Amino acid sequence: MNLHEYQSKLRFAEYGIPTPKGQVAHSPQQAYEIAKELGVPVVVKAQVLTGGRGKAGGVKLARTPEEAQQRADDILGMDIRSHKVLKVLVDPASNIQSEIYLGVTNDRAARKPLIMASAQGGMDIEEVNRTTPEKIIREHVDPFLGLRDYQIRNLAYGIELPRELWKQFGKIASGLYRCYVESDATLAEINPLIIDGSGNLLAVDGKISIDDNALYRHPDLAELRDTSAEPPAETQARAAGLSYIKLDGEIGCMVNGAGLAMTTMDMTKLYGGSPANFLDIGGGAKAETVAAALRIILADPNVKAVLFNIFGGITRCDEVAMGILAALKDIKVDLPMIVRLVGTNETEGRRLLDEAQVPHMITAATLAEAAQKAVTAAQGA
Amino acid sequence: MNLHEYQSKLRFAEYGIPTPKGQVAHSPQQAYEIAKELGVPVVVKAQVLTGGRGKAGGVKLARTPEEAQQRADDILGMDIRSHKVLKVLVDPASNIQSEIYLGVTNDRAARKPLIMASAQGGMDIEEVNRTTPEKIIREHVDPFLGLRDYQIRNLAYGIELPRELWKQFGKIASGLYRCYVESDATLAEINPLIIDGSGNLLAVDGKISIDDNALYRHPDLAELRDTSAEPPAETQARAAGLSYIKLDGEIGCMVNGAGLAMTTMDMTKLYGGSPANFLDIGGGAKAETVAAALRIILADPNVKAVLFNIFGGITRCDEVAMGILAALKDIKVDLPMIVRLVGTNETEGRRLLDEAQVPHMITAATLAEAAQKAVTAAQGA
Amino acid sequence: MAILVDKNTRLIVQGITGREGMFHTEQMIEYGTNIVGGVTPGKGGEWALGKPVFDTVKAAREATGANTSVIYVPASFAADAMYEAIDAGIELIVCITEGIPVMDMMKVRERLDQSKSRLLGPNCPGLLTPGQAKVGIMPGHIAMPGKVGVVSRSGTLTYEVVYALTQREIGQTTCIGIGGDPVNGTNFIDVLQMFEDDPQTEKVVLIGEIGGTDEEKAATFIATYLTKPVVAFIAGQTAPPGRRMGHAGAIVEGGSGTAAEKIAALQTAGATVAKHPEEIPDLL
Amino acid sequence: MAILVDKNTRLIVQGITGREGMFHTEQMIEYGTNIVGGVTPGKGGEWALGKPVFDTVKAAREATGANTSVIYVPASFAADAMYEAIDAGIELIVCITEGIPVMDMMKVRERLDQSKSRLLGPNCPGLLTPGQAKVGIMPGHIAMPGKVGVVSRSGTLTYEVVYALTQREIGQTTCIGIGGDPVNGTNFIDVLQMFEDDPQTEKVVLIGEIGGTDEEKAATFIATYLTKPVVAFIAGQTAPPGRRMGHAGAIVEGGSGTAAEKIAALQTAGATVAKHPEEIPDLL
Repeated sequence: MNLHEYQSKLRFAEYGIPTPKGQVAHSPQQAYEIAKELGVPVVVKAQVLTGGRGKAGGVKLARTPEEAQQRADDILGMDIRSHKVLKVLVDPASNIQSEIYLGVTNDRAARKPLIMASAQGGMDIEEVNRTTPEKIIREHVDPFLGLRDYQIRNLAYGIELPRELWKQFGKIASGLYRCYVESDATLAEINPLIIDGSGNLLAVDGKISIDDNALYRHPDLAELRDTSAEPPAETQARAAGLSYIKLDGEIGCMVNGAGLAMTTMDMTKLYGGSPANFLDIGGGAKAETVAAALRIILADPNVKAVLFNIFGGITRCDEVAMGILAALKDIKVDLPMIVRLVGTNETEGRRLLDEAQVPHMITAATLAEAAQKAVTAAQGA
Repeated sequence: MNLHEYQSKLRFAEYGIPTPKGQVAHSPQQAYEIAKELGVPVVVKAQVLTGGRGKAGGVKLARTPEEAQQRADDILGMDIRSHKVLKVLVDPASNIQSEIYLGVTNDRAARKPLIMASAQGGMDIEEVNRTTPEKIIREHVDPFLGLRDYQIRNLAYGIELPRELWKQFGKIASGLYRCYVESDATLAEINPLIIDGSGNLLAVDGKISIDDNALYRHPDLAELRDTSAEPPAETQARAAGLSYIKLDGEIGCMVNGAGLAMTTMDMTKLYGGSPANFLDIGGGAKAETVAAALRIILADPNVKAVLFNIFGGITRCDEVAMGILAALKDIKVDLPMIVRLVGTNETEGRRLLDEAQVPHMITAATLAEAAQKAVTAAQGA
Repeated sequence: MAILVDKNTRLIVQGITGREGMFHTEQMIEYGTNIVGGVTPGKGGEWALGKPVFDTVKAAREATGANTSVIYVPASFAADAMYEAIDAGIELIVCITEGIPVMDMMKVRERLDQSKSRLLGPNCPGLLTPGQAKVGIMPGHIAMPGKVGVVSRSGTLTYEVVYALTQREIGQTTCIGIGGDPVNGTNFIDVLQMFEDDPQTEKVVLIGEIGGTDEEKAATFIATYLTKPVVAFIAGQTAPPGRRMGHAGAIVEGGSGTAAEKIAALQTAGATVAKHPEEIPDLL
Repeated sequence: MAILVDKNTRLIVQGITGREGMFHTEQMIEYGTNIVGGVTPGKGGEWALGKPVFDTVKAAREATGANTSVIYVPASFAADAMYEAIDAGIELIVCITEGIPVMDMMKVRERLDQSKSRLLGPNCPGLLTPGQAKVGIMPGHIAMPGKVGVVSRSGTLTYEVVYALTQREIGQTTCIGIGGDPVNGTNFIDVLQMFEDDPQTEKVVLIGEIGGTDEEKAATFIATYLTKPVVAFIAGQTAPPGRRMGHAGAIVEGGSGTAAEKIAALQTAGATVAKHPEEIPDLL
């Protein structure tokens, strides 16, 4: 789960990290008032859960409250990489002397948290990594010991931070690490951490991503989830415990397991079709889950055929069959449904479906057969 | 630093461990009032920082408030292993069905915390350890992971605790471990942890010892130190940063380093004398420290001679010499002082002493010579 | 021969009396796996599916001589279950549980590295040595004994591949799902080495997916150490690009983890890469 | 020959600009120890006693090729200093600092066991190879080169013994104070093994004291593995009995750690036990 910039910075502030004293506006008028209260110049920044915001024109400087209002009007309602902008952050503009990168993330390969800093922060940090990786100083953190003072000094020394800023930097780095740990974050990043006009460090932009698996122990963070800009189907899917991503194709896919779901999508493509979605019903999915999944797929008007590919392991085919039948009681389906059930309790599952004699239902034995039939059915529909 | 039983139990209670609702009395009248308020029977328990309290008659049952008053009168003022009883704890008497031992300590050999439990708690637990050590269930705790639930189950299973008490026991064991960690304790022990008349667990007696080296980060615990029953010299010594233990002999010893101090004591004994104290002035001791040490030694009326044995490493002989001279400015010494200074800056140290021409001061080159001269001087004094 | 589990495996089930634990224990027993007991705290002394239940892994191991454990407990208890198995000296720990926070796994992994235990998973389907032992949740009937080693990061996709092999009467030595979590116990390279060392395994099937760099590392290992032929498949060629936020991930992982990159790495290493799972039997 | 430190030691001083660090650095330089630099956070780039000061151990090691570090920082910073030295790959870390909480040391020790570093101390006088290197706080002039290895749990008592040896012209290979803290880095057995392996060491002097069971363990090691003669001394024969509270300590440690028990164990192991330190030269 990703937090907005403004949410991230509020959380950073709780950990003693200095951040600009901006506020969120939902309307141009609000942006005007905030700018007036803060004093100008201000920066008006789109709050969307995607990258590339700056290049898309979602970040603008304003020298007067009226200009802030105008910029907010420009930005609110923008579409940035399919995300609609519903909020802007109005921050006092900073006098940037220098841009530092500081981030903590999980290093899968080392299986440890990794904290990284670079004197060359800002939007081009990935380019720095490609061309001069030695300019990014890296310290692996022992998850039991936490970030040690000497590691912070290694970073400060490595990025040649002016000595008079070491103390501030130490407070920020240890705050960021604590924020990462106590949020069960997979990413906590300040970019840029600037040296401002008065020679102090300030976290001008930041991002936090939370480990979805750990949200159960962070109810306060779970509440920060912003679903306002995401497709309603994704919100519904999450509520039902499904992993769903909407795509542009015509074949609705319901599969158990992410790898098999991706393979099923790949195969519709291989046979000339196109998947309407990624949908993993997960392990051990029950009838209600399957029913919810089916409702979400059928709500997509592009869908011309539904492909069920269930290979039973922890998920039992009879449960899937019951789920399909339960969903079909509520929803009238005129589309062809191609069903492939293999694995645990497959005999019981198939028998249930056969006995129900559902119209438009086609069965398939292999994945290739199922994909081909789905593509054909979708083209014929 | 050791905590009293009542202090330990108050701290246990902060960690959710059930303890009797007793109170401390400083007078027999107070004991009467507490007993009246709590209801009888009660147990009146001497609060002294030493073991063997029960055998010395420091723990008594009382069936009426009057009897509680009487017992408190008996116990207050008692001398238990050289500790004067100044307080008693008046606890409601418990109906003891079963006595369990539960303790956490540092295992030096394994270099890990160790939690131990036994179904055969009570005063004879050390005997259980000698004769049937397998009846004490031991779990080493990873200091980074802390006590895990499965380890508590290993203990509960190992001591054959009735299943209905596992949940209570789990709460108590994890509370005790947290208490141990968050107190920087070297020992946190409940003995006995009883099963009471209503079938519940209750921590009837307990002890906590705090790592003196960690007191700097526990100012709240440092304040719990009870110096009321200890010799004033020991309190003064602690304030001066000295390690001092009063003994019964006639040769006052001032030595740097615990091992050398013990050896110096051993050698006075070897040559027919007897040490008046153990006193380690520590590493890097300054003039003021030495002066304070000298004052403490000279305050002991048994002392007939003072033996200085300083081998300079981190402690510099010139500082020791200055300390001796500084102390001698304030205090008139009529006793023979035997001084041996060797090691770092020994030349400067000896020169300072020689130049001062202190009366009654005898120098020695070797430890044997110093010890012999001290014994002779003490016998002649 | 086989790797990791066989007829001599002495398996206990952590969470045996739970819904999933019970269901899959029954399936494992049916398959002939040598289950010697189960663990459910507070239910020691009871019996489940004819197997003795213990309160602790230690007690279970002492009573049964178990050398392998399979974990079906909920995510919030899974780390404790793994520590318990490590501490009790279980040699192979198979953790089926999904949804374990990555911070928990970084810590478990630390302790694991200091122990003599091997972990498979978490968030994995377990493993299966056809005709001998099934540990986890793979459907047993889709496999048959033979000479192909199968290793996969995916769950159900593994079944798909094994099923395809069996239908063409290409048997397997052992089929292993290492799980898809970012931090896990056993990785591709560990398993490839075991297949290399197993005299009965003649060929290897590797099933990867987009994300991370495990397939690229496996490719390097294949090129350098593996003498046996490898057929691979990578899922996710049509997956939309990730929604990764921030820069840290890109800095740490370098490559973007696309299917195309992984396929190229494996082909360069000499592996044959299948277009779809059911094509794998033809390529072996 | 000698053990642990010699002419080739490349030493850095952690806390070089502190009062004690500065004083003893001067003494170590005077003795001829090869000090290549020092570390004081925030003072990198300065010079102290003619040696370059660095902000971090990592930077010091990179610039100087240091292989040994000696720590003089206050107790509340000492754990961090040790972690830093371990992390920077320092081979021998000598921690002089006293008063470190035992919980801190249990954690440091855990990390140490996973590293390639050796720790001597904390709360120890360090070590000295006469005529070659002095690392710590032992007075240098009391020692002379020779063939006796000295190992001690005590600080100043070690000097006493070394001084007694030197006055009788019995030289030493290396003199080592392992420190008296309950949890430390290097113990008697480690050092005895090193003396056993050192061809120049012909005899060993071991100095123990009451408390704990380290001397008993050393006795077992001497009886089983040591071929070289050992003369021992145990301090604390007249010490009053400890004021130990509670039972846990007694349960864990078994024996009561008295001088008599330790002397008996050492004598049974074949060591000669001296009555007082100045008697040791006679017994060698």
